[in-house]
Order: sequence, then C-alpha cells, then structure tokens
Amino acid sequence: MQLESKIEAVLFFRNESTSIKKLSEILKVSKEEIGEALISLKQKYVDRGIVLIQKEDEVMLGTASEFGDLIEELQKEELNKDLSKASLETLSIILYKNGASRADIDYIRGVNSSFTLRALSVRGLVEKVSDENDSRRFIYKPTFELLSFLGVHSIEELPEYFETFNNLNKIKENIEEPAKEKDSNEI
Amino acid sequence: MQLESKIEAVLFFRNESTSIKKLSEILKVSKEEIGEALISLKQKYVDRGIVLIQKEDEVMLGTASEFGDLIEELQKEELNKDLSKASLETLSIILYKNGASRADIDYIRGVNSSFTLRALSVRGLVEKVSDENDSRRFIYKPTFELLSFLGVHSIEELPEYFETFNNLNKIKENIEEPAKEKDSNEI
Amino acid sequence: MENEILDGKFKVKTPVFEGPFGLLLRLIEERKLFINDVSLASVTEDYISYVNSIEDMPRDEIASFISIASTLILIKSKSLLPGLTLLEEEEKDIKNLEDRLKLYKLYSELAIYVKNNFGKNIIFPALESKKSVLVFLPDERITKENMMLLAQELINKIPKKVFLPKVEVKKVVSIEEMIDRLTERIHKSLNMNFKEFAGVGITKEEKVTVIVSFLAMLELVRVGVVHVIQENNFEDIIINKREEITEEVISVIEE
Repeated sequence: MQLESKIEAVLFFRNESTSIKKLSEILKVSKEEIGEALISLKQKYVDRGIVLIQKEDEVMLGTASEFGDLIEELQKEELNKDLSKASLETLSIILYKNGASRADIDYIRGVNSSFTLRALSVRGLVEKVSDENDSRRFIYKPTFELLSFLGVHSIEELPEYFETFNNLNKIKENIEEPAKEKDSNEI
Repeated sequence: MQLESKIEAVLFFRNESTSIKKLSEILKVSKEEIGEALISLKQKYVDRGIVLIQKEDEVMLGTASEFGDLIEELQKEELNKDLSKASLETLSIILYKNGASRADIDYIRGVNSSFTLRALSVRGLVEKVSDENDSRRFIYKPTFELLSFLGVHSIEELPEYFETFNNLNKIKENIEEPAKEKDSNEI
Repeated sequence: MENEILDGKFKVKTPVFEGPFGLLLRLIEERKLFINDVSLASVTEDYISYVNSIEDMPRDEIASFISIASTLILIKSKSLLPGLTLLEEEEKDIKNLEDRLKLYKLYSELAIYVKNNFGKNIIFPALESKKSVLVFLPDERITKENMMLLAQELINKIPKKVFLPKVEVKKVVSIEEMIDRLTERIHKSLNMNFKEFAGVGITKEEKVTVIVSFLAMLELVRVGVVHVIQENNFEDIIINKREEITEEVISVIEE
C-alpha cells in the first residue's frame, strides 16, 4: 500500500520518465516489488485524470488521454502534429518492431531514411540507443513523447500490435536480414 | 465523476497553484460545482502519494507531507548530479547563439533537448523567457550569474564569439532545406 | 483502410514523389494482384517507364529506384526465359524483393493507425514547476574555453547536405549503366544479339527502348506470336521473319 503511494510521490516530484531500477534504488526495495506496486497503481488510475504510462522498464505520469483536447487548450507552446508519409512509414516500423536499426528501416522502405530519422529525433519522437546485442550498432526506439502523442499507455496498446507479430513471422520465415554493415551515414 | 477527473488533469498539468475561479473558467462550470468536486477529489487522495492542497480559494497538487524526507533527498540528488555532456553542449549553444529556442537547440544537436534544458534551468544556469517576436515561443537565455561565473560582462566577450555565432546560425539553414523538401514532396 | 492511404495520394499516372516500393505496390494493387514473381514481372515495363520519366529527383533516391528496376528486369527475363540461369546473388535479390515488398505493405498499412491517432488524444506531462528553489549551481567544466570548444565541435559534427546511400550507389549509378549491364548479362547467357533487332541504344531514352523492346519481344515469344528457335541454352537464337517482327514489336511498344 505504502509503496504505491511512495512511487506516486516520486514520479510526481521528478516529473520525468523514471526507470524501475531507479525507483528500486530510491525506495530501497526489489525491482519485483516495484513492478507489482506499479500494476496496482495503474488500476487506481482507471477513470481518473492522471495516467501512468510505461515503456519497457520506464514509467512516467501524464494527463488522461481523454482530456487531451482540454489540456491542449492550456498548452501555450505550439504542437507540431504533421507527419510526412516518410515519417509515418518510419514511425510505424520503429513502433511495431519496438525499435529498429537504420539498416532495417532502409531495407523495408527501400530508400535512405537518414533525414527522416534525424527529423524524428529532433522532434523527440524517436531516440537512438546502442543495440544491447551489438554495441557497435544503433537502434531507433519510440520515446515517451511518441506514446503520448498517440495517446497510448504502452506500446502494446497500439492497434493490431500482437497480430503484427504473427503476420511478421509469416513473412519472416524465409526472409534475408539486411546486411549488418556499420551505418557509415549514421548521424 | 468526470468533473473531478478533469480538475485532476488540469491541476496535474499546470503544476502550480490555481484558483477555483480559474478552474471554473477552464472547465466552464460554476464555482460551486468546482467546490463540490474538490471535496470528493480530496477524499480520493487519502493515503496517496499525491495530495490536494487548498489554501483559501487556491488549490494545487503536491506530494504527501509524510514523504517529505524522501522528496528532500531527491531534490538534493537532482542538484548534486554532474551535468551531462549533453547539458554542457546545450549550454554552449545558448551562450554562443545568445539565447536559443528549444527548436533551434534540437536542430543543432540532432536530438530533443527537453531534459537537458531542465537540468540547466534547475541549476540557475539558463532562464526561459517569452520570445518578444512570438509569444507562443520561448527562448532560453544565459543567466547573469552564469555570465559572471564565466567572467564576462557580455556575451560578445566569449572567445571567437562572432565567428561561432555565425556558424551556428548557418547550420539551421543547411539542415532545414533537404528535410523540408522531403516532407512536402512525400505527403 | 487501404484506400485511405491510396486515395488521392497514389493516383494513377500522377507524378507523385514516392519510394520504389510505394510505386511497385501501387502498380500491383492497381491490377488487383498479390505480391509474387508473376505480378512483379507483369508490372516491370510500367515501373521502368515511370523511373525513366522521373526528373528532378535527388541522386540517392534515383539510385534506390534503379536498384529495384534491375531486379525487376531479372524477374521478367526469368519468367520469359526459363532457360536463363541466374547467379546466386540474383536469385537472392529476387527472393528478397518479394519479402521486402510484403514487409513494406504491412508497415505502410500500420502507418495508417499512426496517422489516425497521432495528436488526437495526447497524454501531457506536467509543466515544469515554477516554484522550484532558485539556486545557482555551476560546474567547474563550464569555462569560456570549454564552451567555445563544445560549440565548435557541434558545428563540425553537422552532417553534410547530401547523403549517398553507399550500398545502392555501389550497385548502380544510372539507369543507362543498369541497362547496359543487364543487356550484357542476358545477352551473354542467351548468346543472342538483340542489338541487331532493336537497334543500339546511345541516349538514355534509346537504351530504355532497347530493353523494353527486348522484353516485349520475349513476351511475344511467350504468347507464340514469334517463333524462336534456341537449340541449347547457350546457342544462338534464331528468330523467324525478323523484318515483320521488328514492325510488330514497334507497334507493341507504341501502344
């Protein structure tokens, strides 16, 4: 009980995405306990004005998506809601693959995606991180900003998210992976 | 039900003390209705990490006082943390451009700078002011304290100021062009 | 769902800027076909004439169109000439093209969800707190010299204006070269000199005509309009009634 409230206080105060690891250090409990407390915290937020959004092992608080219009009116800074066709394609690959290298994206789109990726990074919709399996490679991942703009609490809430895995496996059975050469044009 | 959640979302988002009058304007309901909703909202916050604080006609969300020690620790940690390379980079742009919008900084760095700007603001190194030319835009400027810490009376005294200033301003033109071309053609 | 993305944007014969897969997918879907070697072969000519008509496209974009065009021509040649043996790499390119196209189709359909939801019901983080204690906490690394070095480092790191995709540029640089290469390639394996039949291409347009005529000729062979005798894979092809064929082929091309 207490733990949930502590997490809530920490997230509210920090006002930024916080990893489960960080929470477990601050609150001096195991990551498993944090994980359980987060589940019940999420349930408390059903039908409320505040929501908990989660991306892999990071969480943050935000306003409920159903009040998006209301809050948008209070927002002073201008929001850019335009996405080019190239951006939409690139985002859908990064979202539904939950992270993709530039080589992956170029391979699927058949065109060079450097500029699109840079533009999306600048807007904070994707971020470039080192590949866990190969530190010389980079992976572009969805950000909290992207999930927030889509109004989903986690990536799994995207329409057709799980179905896509099945469809992909069907295609993938005989697919050649793109050449794993180093991204020389990487920005 | 709905009204409570809306109030909650508005207070969470604004993150500052808000009058009942202001809430009634934003939500387009009477002050009495706001008052009633606040009473039931307060009950929801019993034993939680976030509390509703009311002082006369003003309300705001805050962290529960029983977690005061915890929050104090977080506050110390935030201030004592070393500035990241990203923060220092951002600071150099703000100095050499003599004030820059977040969009300008993002363009030059190729990534989103929200968090680094926050770290700089918290430490009193930069301040956010409204753009004189466009009230919907904000400009980050170096603080007086920062300039005197650097031992300069004005920005122009920074080493190689004019050359660097011009080069930084050129960057934006260079990057923007091809990105725009792509967007407009592909939509 | 699909129509939404198709509607307005991918209209037939509109010179819309789009990637090679967008174009291919559009050509296949216009014909209401599934993605496979047969449908890819059937859209090859349209694809090539589209690519040939593109002007004002950045070099790297053109390269990606041409790289796909050369794979398409191989698919087409293979479908018309079962005797044509392909290199391992060519076989791989063909197989990959189908799969890549299926993947592209999948993600471009999912992109509709992104488009429809983006910015509709936004979840907002809280604004920065204004009441935070005002302190001044500098860092010993904030010096005039460091600030200057960082700013200059950023200036030097900025990517150059034009990106050339290394891999694809290495493969093919222009449509002329691609066609020269393929002409040579198919010619060698069939031992047939179709230059005599379709003329020698010098300008880009002529070269495109050569390959398109060649493909058209093969098409005629397949449907039995023209009689071609090829005793063995690597022997000469004898085309009957050469004069008449040329006329027929030309009329096919003109249609």
